[in-house]
Amino acid sequence: MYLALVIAVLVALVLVLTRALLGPTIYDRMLSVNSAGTKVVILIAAYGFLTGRPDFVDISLLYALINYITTIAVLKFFEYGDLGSGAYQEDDI
Amino acid sequence: MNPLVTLLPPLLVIPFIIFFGERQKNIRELCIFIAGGILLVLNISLYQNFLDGQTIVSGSITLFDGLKLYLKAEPLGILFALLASFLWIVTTLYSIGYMRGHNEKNQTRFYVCFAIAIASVMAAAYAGNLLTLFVAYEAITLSTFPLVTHSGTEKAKRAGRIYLGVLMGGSIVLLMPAIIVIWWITGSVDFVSGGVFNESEVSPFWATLLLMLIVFGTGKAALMPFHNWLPNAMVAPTPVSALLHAVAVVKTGVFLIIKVIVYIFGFDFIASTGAADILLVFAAGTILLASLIAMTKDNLKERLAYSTISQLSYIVMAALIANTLAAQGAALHIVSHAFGKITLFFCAGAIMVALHKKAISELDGIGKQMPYTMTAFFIAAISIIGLPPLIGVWSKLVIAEGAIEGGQLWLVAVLIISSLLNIAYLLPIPIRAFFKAAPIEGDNYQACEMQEAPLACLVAIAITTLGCIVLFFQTHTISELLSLI
Amino acid sequence: MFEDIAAIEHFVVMILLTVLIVLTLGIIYLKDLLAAVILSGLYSLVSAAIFVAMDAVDVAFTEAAVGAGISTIILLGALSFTKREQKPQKHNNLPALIIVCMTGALLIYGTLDMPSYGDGKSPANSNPQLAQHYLQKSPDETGVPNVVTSVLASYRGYDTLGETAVVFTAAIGVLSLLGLRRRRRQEDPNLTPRQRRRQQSEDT
Amino acid sequence: MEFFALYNDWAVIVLMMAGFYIMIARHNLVKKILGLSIFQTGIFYFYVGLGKVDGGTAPIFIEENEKLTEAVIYSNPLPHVLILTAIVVGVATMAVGLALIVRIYEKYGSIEEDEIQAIDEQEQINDHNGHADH
Amino acid sequence: MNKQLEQRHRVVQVITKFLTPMILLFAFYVQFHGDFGPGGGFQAGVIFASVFILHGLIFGEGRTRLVVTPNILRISMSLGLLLYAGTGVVSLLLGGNFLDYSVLASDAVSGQHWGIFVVELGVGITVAAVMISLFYCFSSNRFLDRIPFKIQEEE
Amino acid sequence: MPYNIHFPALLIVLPLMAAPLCVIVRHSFFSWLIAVVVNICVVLFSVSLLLQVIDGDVIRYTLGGWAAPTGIEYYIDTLNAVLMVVISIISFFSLIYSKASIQAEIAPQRYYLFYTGWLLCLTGLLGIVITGDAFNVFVFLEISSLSMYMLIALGKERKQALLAAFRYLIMGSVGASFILLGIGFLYAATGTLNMSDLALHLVDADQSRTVIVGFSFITVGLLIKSAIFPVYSWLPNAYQYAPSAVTAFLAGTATKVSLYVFLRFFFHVFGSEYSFAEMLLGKILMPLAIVGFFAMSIVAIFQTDIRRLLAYSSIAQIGYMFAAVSMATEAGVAAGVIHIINHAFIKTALFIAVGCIAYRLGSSRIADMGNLIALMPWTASAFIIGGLSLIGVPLTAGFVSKWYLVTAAIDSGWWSIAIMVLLSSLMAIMYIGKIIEVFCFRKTTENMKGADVKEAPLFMLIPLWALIIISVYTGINGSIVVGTAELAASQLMGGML
Repeated sequence: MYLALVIAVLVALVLVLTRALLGPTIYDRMLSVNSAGTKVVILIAAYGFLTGRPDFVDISLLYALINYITTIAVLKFFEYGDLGSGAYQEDDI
Repeated sequence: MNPLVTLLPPLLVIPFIIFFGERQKNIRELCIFIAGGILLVLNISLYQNFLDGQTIVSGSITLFDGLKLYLKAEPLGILFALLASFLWIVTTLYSIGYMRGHNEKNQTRFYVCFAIAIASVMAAAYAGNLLTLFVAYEAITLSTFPLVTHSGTEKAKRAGRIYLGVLMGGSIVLLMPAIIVIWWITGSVDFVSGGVFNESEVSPFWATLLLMLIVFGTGKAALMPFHNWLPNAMVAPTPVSALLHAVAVVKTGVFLIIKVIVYIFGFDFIASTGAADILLVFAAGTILLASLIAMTKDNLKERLAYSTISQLSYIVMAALIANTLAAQGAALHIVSHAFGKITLFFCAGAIMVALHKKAISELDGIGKQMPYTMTAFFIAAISIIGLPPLIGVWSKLVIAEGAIEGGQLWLVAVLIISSLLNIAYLLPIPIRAFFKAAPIEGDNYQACEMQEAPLACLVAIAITTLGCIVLFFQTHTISELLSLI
Repeated sequence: MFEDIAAIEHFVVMILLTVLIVLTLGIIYLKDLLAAVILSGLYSLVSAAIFVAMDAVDVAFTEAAVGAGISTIILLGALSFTKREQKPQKHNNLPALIIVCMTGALLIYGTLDMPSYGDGKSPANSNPQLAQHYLQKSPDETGVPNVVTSVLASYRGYDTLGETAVVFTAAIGVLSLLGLRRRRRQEDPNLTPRQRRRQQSEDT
Repeated sequence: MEFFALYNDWAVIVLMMAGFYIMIARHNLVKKILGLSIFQTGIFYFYVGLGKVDGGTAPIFIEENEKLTEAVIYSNPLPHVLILTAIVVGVATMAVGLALIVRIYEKYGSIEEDEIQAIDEQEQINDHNGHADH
Repeated sequence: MNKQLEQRHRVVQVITKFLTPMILLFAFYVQFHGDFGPGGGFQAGVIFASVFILHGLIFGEGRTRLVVTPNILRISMSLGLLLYAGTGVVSLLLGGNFLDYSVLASDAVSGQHWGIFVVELGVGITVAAVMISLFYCFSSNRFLDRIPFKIQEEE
Repeated sequence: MPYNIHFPALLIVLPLMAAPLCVIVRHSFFSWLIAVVVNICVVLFSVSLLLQVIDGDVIRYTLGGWAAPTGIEYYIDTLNAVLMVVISIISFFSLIYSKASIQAEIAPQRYYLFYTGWLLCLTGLLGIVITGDAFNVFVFLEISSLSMYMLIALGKERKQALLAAFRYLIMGSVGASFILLGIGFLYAATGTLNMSDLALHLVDADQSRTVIVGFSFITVGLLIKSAIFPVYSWLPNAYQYAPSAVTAFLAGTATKVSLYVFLRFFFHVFGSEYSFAEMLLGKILMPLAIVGFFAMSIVAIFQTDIRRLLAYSSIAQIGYMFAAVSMATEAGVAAGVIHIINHAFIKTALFIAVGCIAYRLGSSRIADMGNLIALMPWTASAFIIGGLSLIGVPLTAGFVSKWYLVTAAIDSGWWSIAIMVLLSSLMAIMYIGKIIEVFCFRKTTENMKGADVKEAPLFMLIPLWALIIISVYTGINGSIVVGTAELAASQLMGGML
């Protein structure tokens, strides 16, 4: 059951990866990397259950978080060429 | 008495030299005289003590692994120290005249380095073991390096480079490993009469190699092909050439070789292994070759330099014959050549100061302008050639006897040929001076007037010339000392 | 049953390693550094998955947080100060290739004699004073069920002290190089003189 | 099984060497740093692979578990600890390296090693000429 | 323009604000549960830092600086290391060897437990502070706040 | 309980704790003061440790109270005790020197970072030397390396310093990664990380290919770290462009520490039998070392920048050390250790002297240093003494090392090595002679006329002359260094306890 899941996720991962490598635009890569991250999250959770260590869900959680932050960072870099800018916060500060 | 005290006068005078500096030249030079006088007195009293049968040895510093530095007086060293300290005074006298007459710059540095060099020579003379001698040897190289490059011209710097390269390079690349090997084989670098080697330890091949390392590594002995530095170093002020490159520096080189042969290898060892045979050829070759080159040189100081190379090889050769008589001859030749050659250099310097002439071809007829100088030159030249009644004759004679005793008859032939060569390159100079007419053209109309060097120079020249003569009659004192080897 | 799980583990690791190799090739060939950085982020995520498959959950945790998170972010930060493009590089560096191939061959030579992957009897896994000691005595000696934590903080606590010092050193290094204060911006023609002055005062 | 094990070993080596290659062959400084991190990741697999025990599980003690009650095998925790340290070292090196790159870019205006080298050499020549003028 | 931009990122901002406490909680969980599950001081530090990094990304680094000032970072990264080394020194003063936690409490095991706890805390503090300051160093140093920046052209 | 039982731990922890303290204090003078005070303590601790082990004892200090292979331990014998003394003394003097020198080189608001980095570097170097655990070597190697990259890059206006630091970082990371990989292979073969334990296990396993490969990787990694001939490229730039105090510190310690690790691994862990008889390490290293000291001496002659010249000379000197060690005899190792110690003091002194000169002159080009003996007599004469020591003139420390090097070479029948060493001294004469000539006989150049060149500040001269006096003293009374080095060598060759 979990085994099938693991294999399926692996297949999906490989598919997503081709897009990341071939992706003509940066958006393709970004998107595929993001979804590859999601695949990895599922993979680890599934793997944890497969080998009988459900507490590995912690790790999946972290992955999801990191994936989110990384994606935000890349997008921000992409849009503004800069990570820490907050110019649009003018009136907030 | 501690031989270490002989280092003190030249070292203690340095602060005074620096203190008085250029401002009070007279006091500065007075200080040097006083120091020289004290040094001479100390050396003489050491000599007396030694004759009284005392062992004269200083405390030792242990470097590492049982290697020690210490001073110890023995006949050769005492002779050398006496010679150097006496000539220091004379040279100081001379250099007062010369340096002032020549308006040299940086006189203070000159005198300081000079004093350090003399101190090092004292250390070399009384060195108790080979390592101490080596240290002193290096100290002499370093302290005389600024003297060679004194004028600071491009030529002087080049000479300095060659000087440092050959002397220090030779000593570190050749001499130091030789010392290390000696230490490694025998576990001792002390000077012991009869030598520290025995035949079972070292094969003839290695013995030859070791001896070659030492003789060639001692660049100061200027054995060909390591002679190149000496003619180059002649850019130095003449007092330097005179004292250091006729007496102190080069003599330290041959002194080292004599000491090694007498006290490290031992005559028997050299005789039985035949270690010196090849080197004798080198030495003989240098004697003849340098004489021949000397004949081609027109620059007076350069000719004298080649003459020095040739004469040094007499001493090396005598040492290499390896018997007592020859060794005594070698030591005697150190003295005789010192007096002779220093006089010649003094004269060359005097000519330079008085007439600004350097080339031999310019010297025609100067006998009238500088009669005293040229007379002294003539006497010294005869001494070098080896004619009585001058000291030079004894040393050549003793060396020849030694050669005969050592069964090396061909060396006697070499001596004779080289004496002829000496005549050929030295005598023409006074002959030109006295018997050739001065060139008339140009502004040399004054050529008939006397135009001698400063008085200080003349006095110095007179003293050394007298030395050549007096010592002829006093040789027994030296032989007495040397018989204690 | 163990056999099965082991096979699955091996299989998963194998697939993921292949993925990594493909990613690495991508990083080598991509000229767009941003894309390379994105791929390296993915690389870290995948490699973290491999660590999970290799039972090294703590390592996976760290690799995800550091490799995928922090590294990517500071790489992006560095890119934002520099350039996004890599200059095309014409010649392939033959000496480098030779060195790399030799090193690789040496490594392969070395692995031939090594205990095979997953061997419980290998010296490393059976050493009674290290691996086995930790696994058997750790709960009694330290009362911590996570053996990695107990080894990290106690048995080899000194290493971890060093590790903390390394992190600290890196921070000091970056601080000294970049500084926590605002730094000079690239010359911007739009700045008013007043702004420029303010900037200069903040720069120092 | 044999094949898997061997494949894994070799794949790790390929990774390491790919990273090493980037480090020494690419001129782009950022790429070099990326190469370094790939190289180091390869080493991490190598270490962690040493500690893997077939059928084992992560070295965190399980109190009760239906599946693995008999005798739980744990993987070797020591390589994990070592690698934790090494990862931290890796990121530390990377941070310092990147900070250097930023500064280098500021000063030279380039992050390509060959360009920077050219700039440096040019400057040295200028400097030399400048001194020779005196 | 500023107003518009703010509007454009409203979703992310809200999500971030919503996530922040949860991530912080997760960080504390990883820190203090590290003895029992995967994780420990280092990982917790990074997660803790990632909250601020996320904040900085979304709201601008300038604003994060108001929350966590460089001085706090500087001091806390030092204190973390001092805490770790200090634990070692305390155990040394109490008669054990350096870093020997057994002497920290009445019995060896709980001493170890305490030691590991404190040490991990030190690691966590240092790592969190270091990671945040790395983020500060590598972000937005080129452009001052409040000065409109040019959006980089896509090539 | 004797009071000094915890000295080994304090030796490392004090500078480690002082580093964050400097960051908290964040004041240029007080951070310097902290660094100096801590450094004095470190000197005292290391001297006390040396005195404890000088009779041939070995101190083993278990960290965390876990016995050796399970936990990490310090392993202190004569070799590393004496190295710690050298490192801490050099650090101390360079630190005092740095007080004045960094004013011209580093922005004032970064002083505290400078001293923090310095303390961390000191911690790293001492940590490498003191530890008995193979992996721990890697950790502390990275502490020292990272802080070195930072210190090198700190120079104010030198952009080349940044590039030098980056190149060093790449090379250093490759080296460190190789070492890490090598340790991994050893761990795979033996299952242990403790050096003494490794030595025991390797006796059974030493035919295995795993060990051979581990051996090779550690060798290559250490060679890169110690900048031996073909992999030296990072060193000249790093030494030339780093702040002068840093150069002085690094030149005396960094490569020496790598060399120490080399000795520790190959004689202690692998055993000289394995390293040199079976793996033919000597046959590989010896040519490298010889080419190294020859080629680098020649390169040094042609340098126009005095720091670069000294940097190349350093590489050449490392060649000597490797040549000595590669003989794999007790005398050879002793000669290597003697040279490590002596050269550390000499090179640091020389770099400090150069720093003083550059401080006043604003230039480190040799051509600009005309007539320095008159302008800066104390500095110039210190430099000359140091230079003579580098040549190996008697009564200096260099003579002692050269003497032992040649004796060791002759002892083990490597006549050719002895000759090579001496020939390359000729080149040392050339490049030092070149500088001396400029110092003494060249006139002040035009572009230096305007500069107000006078004697360096007293604060710089004191450490300079202290180091010169140390090196001359060890040249005159060499038995201290020689005795310790011989003891260290015999312990090292005698294998493990």
